[in-house]
Amino acid sequence: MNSSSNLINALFIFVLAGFIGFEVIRRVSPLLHTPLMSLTNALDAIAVVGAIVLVGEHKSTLSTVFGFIAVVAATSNIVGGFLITDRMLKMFKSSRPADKSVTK
Amino acid sequence: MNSSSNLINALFIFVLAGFIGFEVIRRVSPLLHTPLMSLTNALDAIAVVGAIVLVGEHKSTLSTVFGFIAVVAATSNIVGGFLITDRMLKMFKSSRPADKSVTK
Amino acid sequence: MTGEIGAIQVLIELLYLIASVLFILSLKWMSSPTTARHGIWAGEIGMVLAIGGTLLNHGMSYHLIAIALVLGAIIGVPLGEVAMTAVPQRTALSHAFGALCVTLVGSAEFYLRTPDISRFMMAVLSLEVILGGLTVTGSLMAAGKLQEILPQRPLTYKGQNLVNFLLLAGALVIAVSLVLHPGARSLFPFMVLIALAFGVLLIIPIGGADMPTVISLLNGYAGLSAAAMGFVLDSKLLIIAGALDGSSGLILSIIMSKAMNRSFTNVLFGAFGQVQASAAAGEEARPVRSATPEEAAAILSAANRVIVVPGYGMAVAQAQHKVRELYDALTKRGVDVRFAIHPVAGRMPGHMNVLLAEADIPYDRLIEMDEINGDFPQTDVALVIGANDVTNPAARSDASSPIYGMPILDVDKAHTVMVIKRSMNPGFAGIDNPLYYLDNTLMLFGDAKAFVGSIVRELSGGHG
Amino acid sequence: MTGEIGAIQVLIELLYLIASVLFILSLKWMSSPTTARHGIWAGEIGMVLAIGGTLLNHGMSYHLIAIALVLGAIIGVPLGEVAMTAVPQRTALSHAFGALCVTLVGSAEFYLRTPDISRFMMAVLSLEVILGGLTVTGSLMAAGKLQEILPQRPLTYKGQNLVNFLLLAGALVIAVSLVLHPGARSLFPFMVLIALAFGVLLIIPIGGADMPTVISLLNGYAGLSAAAMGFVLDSKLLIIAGALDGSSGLILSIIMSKAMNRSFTNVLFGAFGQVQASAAAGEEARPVRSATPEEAAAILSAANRVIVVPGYGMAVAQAQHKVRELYDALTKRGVDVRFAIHPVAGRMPGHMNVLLAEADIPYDRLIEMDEINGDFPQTDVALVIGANDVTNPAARSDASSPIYGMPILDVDKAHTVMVIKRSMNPGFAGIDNPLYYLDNTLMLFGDAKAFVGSIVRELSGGHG
Ligand SMILES: NC(=O)c1ccc[n+]([C@@H]2O[C@H](COP(=O)([O-])OP(=O)(O)OC[C@H]3O[C@@H](n4cnc5c(N)ncnc54)[C@H](OP(=O)(O)O)[C@@H]3O)[C@@H](O)[C@H]2O)c1
Ligand SMILES: NC(=O)c1ccc[n+]([C@@H]2O[C@H](COP(=O)([O-])OP(=O)(O)OC[C@H]3O[C@@H](n4cnc5c(N)ncnc54)[C@H](OP(=O)(O)O)[C@@H]3O)[C@@H](O)[C@H]2O)c1
Repeated sequence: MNSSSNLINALFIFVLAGFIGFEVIRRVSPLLHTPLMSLTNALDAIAVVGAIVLVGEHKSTLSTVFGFIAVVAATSNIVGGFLITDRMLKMFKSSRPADKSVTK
Repeated sequence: MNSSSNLINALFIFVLAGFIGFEVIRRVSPLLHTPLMSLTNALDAIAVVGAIVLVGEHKSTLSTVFGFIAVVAATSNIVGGFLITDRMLKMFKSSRPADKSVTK
Repeated sequence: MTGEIGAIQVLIELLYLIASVLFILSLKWMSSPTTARHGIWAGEIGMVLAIGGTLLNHGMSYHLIAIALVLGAIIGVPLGEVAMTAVPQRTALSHAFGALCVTLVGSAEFYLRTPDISRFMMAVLSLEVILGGLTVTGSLMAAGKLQEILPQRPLTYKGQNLVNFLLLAGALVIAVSLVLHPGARSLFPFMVLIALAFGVLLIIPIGGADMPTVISLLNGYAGLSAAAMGFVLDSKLLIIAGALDGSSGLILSIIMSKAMNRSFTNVLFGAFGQVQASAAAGEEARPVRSATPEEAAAILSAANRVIVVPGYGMAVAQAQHKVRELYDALTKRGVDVRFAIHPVAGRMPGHMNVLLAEADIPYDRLIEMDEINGDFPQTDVALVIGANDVTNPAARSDASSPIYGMPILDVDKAHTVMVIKRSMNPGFAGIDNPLYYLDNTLMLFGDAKAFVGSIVRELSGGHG
Repeated sequence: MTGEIGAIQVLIELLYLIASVLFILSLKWMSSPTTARHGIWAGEIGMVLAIGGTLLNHGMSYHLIAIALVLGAIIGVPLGEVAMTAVPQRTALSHAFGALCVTLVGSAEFYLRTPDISRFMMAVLSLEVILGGLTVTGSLMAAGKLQEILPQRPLTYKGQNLVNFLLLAGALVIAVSLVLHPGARSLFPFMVLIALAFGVLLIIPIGGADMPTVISLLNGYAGLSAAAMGFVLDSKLLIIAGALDGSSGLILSIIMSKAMNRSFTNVLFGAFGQVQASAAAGEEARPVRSATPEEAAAILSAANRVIVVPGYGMAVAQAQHKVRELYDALTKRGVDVRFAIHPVAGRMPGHMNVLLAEADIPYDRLIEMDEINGDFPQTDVALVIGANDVTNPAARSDASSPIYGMPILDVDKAHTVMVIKRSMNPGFAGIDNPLYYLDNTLMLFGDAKAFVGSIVRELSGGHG
């Protein structure tokens, strides 16, 4: 598929996603801003998919080496990010049992 | 460009836009539900772009005729929709002058 | 539209991108009356950019387009100037127009592209045409019923649902076979015809008062079909606009059915109107206390806090301007007057807000149900003007009532309740209203406009 | 990734679509603590689907991938188990990792694709690598400063901004020439190196306490570079994730700079730290009233309503668990204890919430500034624990103060104010705090943990 129409598609996606980002993030409770940071961290590490393809396709030594390091870096973000976010959220307890059931 | 990747792009756009729709519409003040209806009406008439191309390209008599009627129908929605929405919103006045300046 | 390379194409697509963003902002700004006007401007600019961009496509012959645009505008202007009370049918009508556009474009594309069209495209195209077709006739029927050109009462017969189901099935069968053999062009017209017929039969069994819910649904369908058209033409702008419109229609009908305590599936499969059947079950026997305009005026002017509860009757009677006069007269006497707006008062969402706004009543005097319900106990007079179901205490107490569980305005909690209506006839839900038999309730029998008018005259000492 | 036809490709793309939706929901559910846990699950499932989908690509050799994934997991686990007080530097570190991934993939793609790469792609690729590169070193510097491996205080020199500007310009020049002659591969490494150097120099002049704002900014950059990578690889999933991350980083830094009353551009162009310069201008001369743990305990147990105002000092002292004991002790005595959370108390957004939550204090006892400020006048004791700037009345009254206009907690309105800190030293903003000299203020000098501990012992009658 040709790159100019790709660019257009990508632009549309980017704009829509950016809009959603603003709408959604603006409504995140300030209580959770720290967990939010570590969560977006983990999600952002989705870049790993690009790296995996590099390693998997093994097109050149350089690309494979770079890809390998990239996968390691990204994966550590995914694992670490979800772990610590989960730990933080586990800590948030309400004195109302109702919420406890959910947050616990 | 090939249709399968087109479909994928279209799907992404549709899903993202749908999500935005829900997020945004859910927050429309109930006060404005009637104007909202007529506004979406006008916006939906954007289908006119498809019809215009039909008429403009003039590929077959049938397509031109259909396109022509389609343009007429859609345009009347655009004009009518924006007109009445504007009329309705003009009517909404606050007793606080602050808002008046904006809504008037 | 189909994404070929080329500077102009890119420019066009960018214009479409800007238009999409403007459309989204336009809806976003509807969140509050103070920003709503910007919303319209955004929408209008977006529309201009989109149309302008489309005209940039190379090799277009403009004269026909120009004529069509002008014609459309000529038809559009009067449609933009209907009376506020005609808004429901206007909305329905424009759904029909929108769907017509989609259906025609879809059909044209079919004949241009077949037989060599990808299966997926054919499937989407069928979806577009079927949804579009049923929305055209369905919306026309709805408009007709609301305009009272067609009979309001639901027309039902044995095996109705079966017939409808078979029709829909038929359309789908044709769609499938078209997907498999896009060559069989001759089948296409039948698919469209069935869709049109289906639209008619779908609305027939539905009572006029239920149209608003149906209209929003059709709004949703129109949006979906537009989105489908976007898939066919590979136009992201169309997909986005369609998705926005679709979700809007869906959300509004959900809100309505919630506020009417109807399950959403119940709404989807048009099994309403049935409620209507049990209509006029009100036993006129039980005694009610009624009062004259003089008495009403006296009570009102003696009050400190008054809450007006407008309903469908006020819309029918076109009484909103008289109500405004009443509001002024009482406010001048230092009475605190507010309006309690039930989400489904009237016959479309936000119906009361628009009418009262038309009569220049400041919108910060219009209070949503949840906000104001707590205040009724401290209210001297609740003046119900042409509202019925939305004030029916049976919804709270009587589990057997068809509207049981529907959230209502607790007018019965006010010290005095005065109800303006012409008779003891029931409202949309067709059930009796215990409110009218309470000791603190006074019935003010008469046409809303006339009765409010005479109260105003009383208040302003005969000169009004 | 590049959208060739083929069933598997379609399947993969659909998995990516689902993943994207799950990512969005994951952030949406962070809106409240009750749904946040679902948010994580959604994110995790999305991640699994995305990675699983990627592995479906044909002709992949898995062993290396497997090794890399395992290695990453091994490094990741400890990073997920750092102490809560180390969260800021951990976040910075993981930004570095994320950006490293993006930069490496970008570089690899460059060598795989050049010379025959479209100009647009080359431009985006340069953007990706430059943003990624400066984020790598910038985040590492930030982490170093927060971990206090590197000197906290800002390192400034003449013409600093000029140097930085020239560097950035250099990188851009190379980028442009690469766009024009993608053949000139030899230039590429220099572009990367400059980006890396720029990252370092960008952070050098910024004071340790300003890192949080910088971190969120780098967060935004990391997101943008990931989105750019999405453009290069034509991966919608990446574009979406990047856009979400980018807007998140941007919004958080805006929130922070707002709450610190810094213009956002001021933040963007790292002109901070300067504030630090004017540090320790507090004149020790003026008299203050101080008190012992015994006295403090007596006052607290006599109170009905107490509001605790935690700040950076509590975090440094790791006093949150002692604070919890204090909360329990007072609550047992029937004292109503709540916590006032200033948006920028501590050193990262939500810092105090996390620490107090870690100490098992129910989150509905943590009240945001705007909500609780009105209650101080009816409060017997405001107990400030290691907070300073966020309680500084000068922000309200003294227009000459560097924090003038910054919204603060009105602790001075409470009947009695008790401030736990080690000395009269200023806080992050480096300015004196008039609060300490008020008649209703008692200074409790000492380490937060130790002092709160001894108060608790007093309350529980010597047995603690
Ligand atoms: N808002 C929506 O979106 C929507 C959509 C679909 C259905 N609905 C339904 O519509 C109903 C709305 O409730 P509502 O209380 O507003 O209206 P209602 O329950 O339909 O009652 C309207 C009342 O107004 C009286 N009335 C009619 N014409 C009048 C006139 N000229 N002067 C004075 N009174 C007049 C009628 O009594 P008389 O005949 O005795 O005068 C009738 O009892 C609800 O049941 C709701 O579920 C609403
Ligand atoms: N939250 C964010 O995202 C963020 C980001 C960037 C900047 N900031 C800035 O950070 C500041 C936060 O305000 P803040 O009031 O929380 O903190 P602060 O103004 O920095 O004051 C902290 C106080 O805690 C005391 N302290 C330090 N260690 C202590 C210990 N071990 N025991 C007891 N007291 C101790 C210090 O006084 P002694 O030295 O006398 O003990 C200091 O005055 C604001 O100026 C804000 O703008 C916040």
